[in-house]
Amino acid sequence: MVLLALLAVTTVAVVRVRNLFAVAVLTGVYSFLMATVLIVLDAVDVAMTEASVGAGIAMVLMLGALYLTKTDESPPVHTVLLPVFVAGVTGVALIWAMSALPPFGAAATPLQLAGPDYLQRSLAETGIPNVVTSVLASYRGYDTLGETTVIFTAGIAVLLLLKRGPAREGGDDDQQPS
Amino acid sequence: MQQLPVLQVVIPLLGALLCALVRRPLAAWLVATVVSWTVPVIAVVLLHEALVDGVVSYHLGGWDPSLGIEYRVDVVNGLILVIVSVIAAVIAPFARQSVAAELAPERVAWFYTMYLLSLAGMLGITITGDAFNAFVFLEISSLSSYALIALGRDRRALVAAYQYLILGTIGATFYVIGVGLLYVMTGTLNLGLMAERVVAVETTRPVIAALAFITVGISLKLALFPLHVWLPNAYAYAPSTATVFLAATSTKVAIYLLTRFLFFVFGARFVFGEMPVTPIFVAFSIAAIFVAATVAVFQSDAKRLLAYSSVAQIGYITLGLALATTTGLTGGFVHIIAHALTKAALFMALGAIMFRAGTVAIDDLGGIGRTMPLTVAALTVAGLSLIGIPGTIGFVSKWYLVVASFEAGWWWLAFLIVASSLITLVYVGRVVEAAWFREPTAVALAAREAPAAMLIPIWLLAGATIYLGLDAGRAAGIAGKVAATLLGGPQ
Amino acid sequence: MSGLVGDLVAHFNQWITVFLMVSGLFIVIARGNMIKKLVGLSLFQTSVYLLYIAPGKILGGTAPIISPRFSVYSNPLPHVLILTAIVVGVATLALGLALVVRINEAYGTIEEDEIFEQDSGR
Amino acid sequence: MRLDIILRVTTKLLLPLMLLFAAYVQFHGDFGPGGGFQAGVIAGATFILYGLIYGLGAVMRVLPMALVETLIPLGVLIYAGVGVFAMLAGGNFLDYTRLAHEPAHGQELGVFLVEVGVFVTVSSTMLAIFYALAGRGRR
Repeated sequence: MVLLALLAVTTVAVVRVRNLFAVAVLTGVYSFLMATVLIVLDAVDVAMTEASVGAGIAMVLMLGALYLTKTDESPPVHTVLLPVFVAGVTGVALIWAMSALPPFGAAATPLQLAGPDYLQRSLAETGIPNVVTSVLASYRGYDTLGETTVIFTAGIAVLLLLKRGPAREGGDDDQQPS
Repeated sequence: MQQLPVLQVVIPLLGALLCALVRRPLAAWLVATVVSWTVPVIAVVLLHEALVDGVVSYHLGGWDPSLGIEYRVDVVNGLILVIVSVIAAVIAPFARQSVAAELAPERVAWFYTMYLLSLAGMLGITITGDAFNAFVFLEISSLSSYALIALGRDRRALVAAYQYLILGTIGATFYVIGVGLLYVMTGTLNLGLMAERVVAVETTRPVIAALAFITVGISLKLALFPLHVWLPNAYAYAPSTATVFLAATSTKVAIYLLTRFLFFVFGARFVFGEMPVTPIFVAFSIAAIFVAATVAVFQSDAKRLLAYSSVAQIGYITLGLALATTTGLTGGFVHIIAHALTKAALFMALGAIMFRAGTVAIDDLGGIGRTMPLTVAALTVAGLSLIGIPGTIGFVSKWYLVVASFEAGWWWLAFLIVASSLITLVYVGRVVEAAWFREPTAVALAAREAPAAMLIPIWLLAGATIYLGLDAGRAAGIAGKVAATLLGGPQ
Repeated sequence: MSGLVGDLVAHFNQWITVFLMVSGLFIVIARGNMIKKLVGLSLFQTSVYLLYIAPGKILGGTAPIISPRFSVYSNPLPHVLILTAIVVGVATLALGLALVVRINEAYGTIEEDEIFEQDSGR
Repeated sequence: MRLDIILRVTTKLLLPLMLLFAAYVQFHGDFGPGGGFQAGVIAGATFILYGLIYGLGAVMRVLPMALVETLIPLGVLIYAGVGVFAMLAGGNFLDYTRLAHEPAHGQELGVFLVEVGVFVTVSSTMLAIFYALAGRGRR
């Protein structure tokens, strides 16, 4: 609970702070807190990934991008009415929906009962005790192929955008009139 | 040939990998072409099997659908598979010269990688029977689309890609929230099982919220007015080949996914009978048709004009879905076919003009019909189909929509549909008038007729809009089967 | 844990999750700085993880790694889904940041308002 | 930074340990938390650290850009290749039970191979993005 409260505090800080380096560091803090929460929720694999991705890759990427751009955010000029409205409606809808979900931690929910019984069959069918691994790589292995493809897509896309070609690239100096 | 469903997606995926490995522009194009010509064959066979057997199911990894991921083809997504892959096949010959002219050579191979990934993603969304797998492939197609758009020559392409990325990701996250709520309530991600189990809990608040989140999320992807703001710039500044492909296919796939959830998972009775979905969708669709079409009239760039027109045309499709009757759905699905063919032809013709004239600003195109008569003629034919002139497929779909409006007792809706065609006439007329009847500009005089590799695809599409318009029963027949399947509920 | 505490945790949990989502969404829509928007986007995506993971938890259960010492495990499937979601999230972030770097080179700024001004001014 | 002897020596000591840890995470994923993705991230981070301390040129000599660009699709190809191989062996796509005589062995082998594929793609993608960002320079 303390962790969740800290998460909320970090989020408020991210909203308010304008220095983008500070924001990058705060997102790292956020990821570590999130990872700890995930461990409490028994999601050790997810926690490990969130820590390495959120506090590792994401932060390196952000700092790299900040190095290439600028680090301070201008004060907002628009009215905040529309964003508050959209975010508010989303929030109310979620609270409304989630308060009717089965209680936290219960064992007799549709998700636990009607869900696939990976826990019983994993060891016999795949010989892998870490059920997360067996579901990830085998039962839902096709999702993971898709996930790897997403990484591949992002990697090639970033290279397409950022790699300096031998020739002068055309992307940023076209003089087409509007 | 039980492996066909998975080959439908894995072949473009392997093609994308191959393109990234060979790195030569010509070789990459060859790979893309071979793939693009293979997938429609598979799609047609699958659609045929679905028509004969009802449902083709494929268990990935050999696991039962309750454990693993299932590919599931019925008439509805079979038709979408055919549309997407046929468009891809027609684009392939067009792409070589257009891409070579608009991109630096060292980027060409990666362009085809992205193009094939986008294709694989869209086919994956369409064919899958698993809610989360659909998300994964949605992201594959989205990420590659952002990259394709960012490759446009104008620097505004970058901003357009960024905006699309932000809104597209919000949409995808909404979708994930909705699927998460459904998953917690039903304990499954398989769409078929979800549909069976959701009936028992359909009046609970998480399920209603899931309906809202999934609808809003996918509506962002399909650019339903007023969630369309990313679309015009994205289509206007992307490379021509990317625009043709995305405009003809990506919104259709999103519409399919929405249809799958509304009619199949939640069920038409619940969605349209007990939730206020029909009035909301009708209102937004009408707004899309009129506002976007009016904005289109005032565009100076022909590509941007057509992009706004796309927003309006999507309105007709969602209108057909919102009516939720056999006639309305038939109209909606015929319009999916019509719009895919028509818009592909139009954007391809503009791509050819871009290739020869280097611009698509309407003022520069004055009199270009004299130097590029065949291209502009195809543009005109496709434009007629966009308006909905009798004898084109655009007429068939609007006819069904009008009839469906009368059936629902909404004569005013029928009137609005007819009236909206007049606005379409105005904006199509602007381009056509400039191209045929104005004094040729210097740009127009310097242009030459497009090469055969571009003309043949353009005319294939333009011809198809006429053929399917004259033989009206063909498209309407299959769309009618789709409508019957959708309203029949889960099988 | 007693039922009462569990109940409290349940609601507190949900309030925080929703608060995180809403803040993220707010940043994306309200802010004009392109990097800040991406940060908001990843906060929004990250908060969804809790929506999936929390319902999979069984009180008194343990991580889903089969071992003779335990008998109750939390549901592994949400974990798998969220692993995929994390990867998708970071892939989106990488592509978004690459776009921002290019936009900064082309426009000299990453504030949306200034970019729109430049484009309409031409 | 280039002259900072402490950083350079510490890094040199850390690098093999980090790679070892990546290997542990990769191969121990069946029994504890971890797997190809996490291991790929660690390995990618290792090379990035090397690049940060010893300069871009040093790490590019070990892993040139062209190699990294080939490795990105190669990882996915390994993954999809396992699927295709299972198909050729008469099963469905990604049906690992066909990979060995005993179904459970096939599963273990299949999971191992696809995790290798994930590792290759993840680590090389991280490195490629690092190269692209570092090669860009501030304008």
